[in-house]
Amino acid sequence: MSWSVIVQSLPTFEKALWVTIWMSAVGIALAALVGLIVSLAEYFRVPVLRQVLTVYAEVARNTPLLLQLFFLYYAFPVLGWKMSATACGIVGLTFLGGAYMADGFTGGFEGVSKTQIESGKALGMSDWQLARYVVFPQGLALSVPAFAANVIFLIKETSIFSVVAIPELTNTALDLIGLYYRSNEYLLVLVLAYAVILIPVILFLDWLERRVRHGAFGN
Amino acid sequence: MAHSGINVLFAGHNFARLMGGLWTSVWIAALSILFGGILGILFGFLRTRSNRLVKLIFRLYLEFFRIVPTVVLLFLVYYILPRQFNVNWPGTWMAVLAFTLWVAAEYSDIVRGALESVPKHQIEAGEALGLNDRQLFWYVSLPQAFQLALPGTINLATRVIKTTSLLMLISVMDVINIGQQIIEANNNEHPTTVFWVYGLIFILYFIVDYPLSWWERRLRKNSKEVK
Amino acid sequence: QAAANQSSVAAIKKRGVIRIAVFGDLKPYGWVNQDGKRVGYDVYLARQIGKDLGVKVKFVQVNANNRVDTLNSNKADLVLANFTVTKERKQIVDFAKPYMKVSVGVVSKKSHPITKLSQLKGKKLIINKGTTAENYFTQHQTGVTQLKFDSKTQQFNALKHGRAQALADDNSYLYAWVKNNPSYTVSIKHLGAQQSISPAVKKGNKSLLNWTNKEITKLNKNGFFEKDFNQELKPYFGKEVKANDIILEK
Amino acid sequence: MATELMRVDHLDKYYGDWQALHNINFSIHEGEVIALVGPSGSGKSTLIRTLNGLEPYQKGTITFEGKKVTPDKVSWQKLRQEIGMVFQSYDLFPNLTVMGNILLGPTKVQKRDEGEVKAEAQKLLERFELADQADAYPRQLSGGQKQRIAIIRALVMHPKLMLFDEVTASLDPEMVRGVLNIMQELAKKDHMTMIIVTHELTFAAKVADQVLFLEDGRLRETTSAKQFFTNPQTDRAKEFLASMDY
Amino acid sequence: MATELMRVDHLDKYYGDWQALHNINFSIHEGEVIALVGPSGSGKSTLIRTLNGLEPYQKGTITFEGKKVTPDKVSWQKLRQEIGMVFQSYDLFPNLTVMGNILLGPTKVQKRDEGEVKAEAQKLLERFELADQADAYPRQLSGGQKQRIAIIRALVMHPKLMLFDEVTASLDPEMVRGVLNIMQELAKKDHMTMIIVTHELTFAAKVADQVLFLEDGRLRETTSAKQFFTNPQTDRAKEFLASMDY
Ligand SMILES: Nc1ncnc2c1ncn2[C@@H]1O[C@H](COP(=O)(O)OP(=O)(O)OP(=O)(O)O)[C@@H](O)[C@H]1O
Ligand SMILES: Nc1ncnc2c1ncn2[C@@H]1O[C@H](COP(=O)(O)OP(=O)(O)OP(=O)(O)O)[C@@H](O)[C@H]1O
Ligand SMILES: [Mg+2]
Ligand SMILES: [Mg+2]
Repeated sequence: MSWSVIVQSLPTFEKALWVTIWMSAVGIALAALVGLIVSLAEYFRVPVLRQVLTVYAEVARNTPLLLQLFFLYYAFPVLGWKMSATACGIVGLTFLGGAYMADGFTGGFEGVSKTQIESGKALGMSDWQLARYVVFPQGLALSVPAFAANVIFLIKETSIFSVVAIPELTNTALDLIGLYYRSNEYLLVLVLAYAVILIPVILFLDWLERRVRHGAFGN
Repeated sequence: MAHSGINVLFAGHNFARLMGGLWTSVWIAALSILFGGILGILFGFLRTRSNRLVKLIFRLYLEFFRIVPTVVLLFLVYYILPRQFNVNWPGTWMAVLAFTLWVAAEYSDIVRGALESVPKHQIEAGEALGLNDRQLFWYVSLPQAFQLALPGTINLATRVIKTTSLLMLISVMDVINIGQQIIEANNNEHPTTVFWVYGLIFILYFIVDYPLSWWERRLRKNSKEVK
Repeated sequence: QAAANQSSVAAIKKRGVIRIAVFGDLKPYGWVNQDGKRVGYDVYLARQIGKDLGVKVKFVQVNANNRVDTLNSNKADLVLANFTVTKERKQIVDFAKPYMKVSVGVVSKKSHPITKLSQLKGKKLIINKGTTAENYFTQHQTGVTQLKFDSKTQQFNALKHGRAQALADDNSYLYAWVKNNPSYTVSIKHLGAQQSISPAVKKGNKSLLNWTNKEITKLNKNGFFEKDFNQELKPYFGKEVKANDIILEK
Repeated sequence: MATELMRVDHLDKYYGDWQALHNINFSIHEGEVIALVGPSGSGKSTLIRTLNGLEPYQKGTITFEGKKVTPDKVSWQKLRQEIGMVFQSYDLFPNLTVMGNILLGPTKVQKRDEGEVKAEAQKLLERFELADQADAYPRQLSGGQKQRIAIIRALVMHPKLMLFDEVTASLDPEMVRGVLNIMQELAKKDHMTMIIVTHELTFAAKVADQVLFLEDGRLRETTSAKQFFTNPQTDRAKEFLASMDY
Repeated sequence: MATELMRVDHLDKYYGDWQALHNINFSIHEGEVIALVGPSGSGKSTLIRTLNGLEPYQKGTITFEGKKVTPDKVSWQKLRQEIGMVFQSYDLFPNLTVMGNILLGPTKVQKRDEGEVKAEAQKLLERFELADQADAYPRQLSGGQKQRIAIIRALVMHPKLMLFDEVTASLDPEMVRGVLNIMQELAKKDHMTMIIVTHELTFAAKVADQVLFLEDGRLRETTSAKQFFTNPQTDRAKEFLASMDY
């Protein structure tokens, strides 16, 4: 273990750290959006769209991100559709994450108790009012734990971007190992780099979960 | 052109090779789930019973695996173990080890959660019958926790299967690695090979994973209805 | 040292198996044909070494960037994976006598050939992690953006899909690749000094190193490498590549 | 006699293949209080939920204020503003304060002026001794308080008919009285028209004008409360009364 | 008079800093039935759970059959074979059949012969009209059936004392009677010694010999059942009786 090797590599890792962070952030935000759309289509039982999105979600959930990326990056261009590596990464993360996020939101909406919905109906609420005042506020609060788990999961999945040559953390570490053969040092820095990203995220999500829970249900 | 690409899948032993690769992935997943599951039950049990220090150690163990991506984990085992600890197994067993440790961590949390969600009054009903701690665990906690943990267990299994796609990165001859060999051997003559090979592997993963996730979903739905 | 002993000639003979690290997707040096059989220039040599040692050969497939660790972590006794001898690598592994010569080359589109390094400035260049090409471009500031891949399959596919203007790797297989991809050309044939490719063993494994040196000398003398070239490489190369471009003089 | 507010004719209701309600007929007049009683599983909840459009029915008609109800979603949505309902489970919205719960219906559904509704809500809270709780969240309240607020939440919509489905069944015994008191006041002072499903027969005897006795999804008796409790017609009702009076 | 089975002296119990039970003193003799009544939160469950070792206590002594109970886990585990307990929540083990539930204690804890216990269980099931249910799982039973089986599960251990904590509180009103009937039979026919926490005062009046009235963790009255229900001593008991009697 050589201290100087570690120190020398830090600027390189810092660049990669930002790549991981920004790609995670964008991918997760888009995944949440897709997830919300899928779960809304499910909630409002939108014909056709709902079935289509269900098929999408099953495919996305039951195949590895690595293959999704290979497809986007290596196979699609054969058919004439080409995206940059960055775009592939974001699209891949959104594709995979959207299905997971949809699961989380749908679970939340379904978790709203039937009696809550009926008491809303008994007040004469329309479907939209029911959604707006009863199901969404409570359902979104219920889905926070799943959302938190998904965020952590998706950040970690960015490590697979390495296979499409995106210079994020894992790719950078592997690259440095290939160049200078100092695997101990670089792997240590790599693990620490993920800790630097994930520990604050985990703490924040824990806090959010407690807050939302208390705000919505008082426990 | 597209036609020639798809033929590559069935040329020579290609299809059998791919299936062989899939088998490698599946048995690595199966063994990891088995070993990791056993360890996970043990760790999860210890986490509900032990003193603070032991709990803390297992908690840290879990958090480590929560933070480190599985790819990185594979490389850690692949690079560090042989050199630092002179462990010298083939890549497949390295993979089983890495996955087992990971599964054990995640599963210990599922088991702990399930044990803790066995209703308190069930435990008390057992106590009221004079059951001792061991009997309480075997006759009351464990059977009920098993039911509660089943969907989470299946979910973890689907993730392990999907994660076997990373084996390629540590040179295990898994289905993707063999796919790449086939692509490399044929890509020049048949440029669409890449599409068909990845497409087939994509479908193979879906076929293996989908029934499990369907089962999980059904279990969760049933348990919601019972409530 | 216990670890080195595991790969000594005696240990290998006792075991009856030599573990040799090769590429699986580097046509025509180390690849797998559609019958699932490992073939290629390196593999051919590997099989010969097994025969001469009187043991079976067990292949360990590697990528460019884990060749060193495969030795260091005792996963293989010998690396025959187009392993270019460099100053840095010499410090961590022991190279035997060379069995091939090579230098870094650059391949690009015939229509927009990159013939000088200066043309790369501001462009994208594909390289494979852990290769001498990567070393070269990391040491020489050319103002090019590197796209780094794990495997040969990935890097050549990326080039074909136009994800970069050029790809740098050992010229020896660029030649083979352009034969099948006639719209590309090896537009820079040599970058930096001519280098050689050697078998590598774990640092300190004198026993296997000495044996391998003798073996290479012997094979070179009896024309084995020419045979190897003709059988494994020639069919995949264009006319412009001669045996002398690849194999060393006797 | 007062005008008829709601009537039910030949109502049949199925859950899948299974018939839960058989040919239900009755009517309720303005200011009248009906107690709906019967054994568990006899279909009381099913019937009262049907009257609020929470359950579809397969045959028969419901008439409200002389107009036949068209059994579609939108008609029921409108009608529910005229028909208040309180359930057994405490069903206040946990993410809103007491006042928020009360205001939601009038301001969002009926689009009435918030200030005006608030003043009215305040008065109701005072009347039922809950004024201090206006800013509390449901989790801070006892079960009895929650049920009283659920009643206020329904009242502030100015319903013409109130439906109560075992509103005291999940309450601690000491909490029951407060809730029943409100219902009694509504009946006696406000002359609210009400249908009450309850197991509290003593209470039913006190407030109800009429009793509907349901068993196995059939109305076995429809009589005045006085008669039902002192001298039930059918044997089944007699048995039922005996079983309840331990 | 019969021999004393259990006595409690100067018992204090805290939840953290907060004192839940204050200086509790009473005793129960063989064949006696005690009703433990009081408002919600007064500490009835806490007290009865303490008598079964489910809650630790901080001061005082519990004496069972003349021997002071040492308050450790193992002693309680032994003692619990002599003291049966049934709770408010249906606490059958969902993964076992009715028979499996009943056999668990006698065969695993008491290591008795399975065949013999089974025969006995069968008799009890028949006696309480549950013979058909022996192979059913708890989820297939009604609440009343579940509670009756929970009682059998306790009885088959041959306890000397039975504790009941509001066993009918979560039941539908018609189910209540079946359960109370069993308890009455145990009291009158089997002369089982029992402590019963209940809100069913009419029932308590019928079966109890003695009443303990608990309020704020203090025993306010310990009198014969007759006297308590007709002429309670304290004002608080009077108030309580009034509030319960709607
Ligand atoms: N959603 C449903 N699907 C199928 N059957 C149902 C449904 N809801 C109720 N039932 C059945 O309809 C019958 C009547 O139920 P209902 O809840 O109306 O009875 P109830 O008189 O209100 O009983 P309780 O006094 O226990 O509340 C019961 O047999 C019940 O099992
Ligand atoms: N585990 C606990 N920790 C802290 N306080 C508790 C705990 N269990 C009960 N308490 C408190 O002790 C007091 C007595 O509770 P207990 O459950 O014994 O009352 P109870 O008389 O059985 O009431 P109910 O009739 O509602 O069952 C209550 O104030 C309660 O909040
Ligand atoms: Mg009901
Ligand atoms: Mg209690």
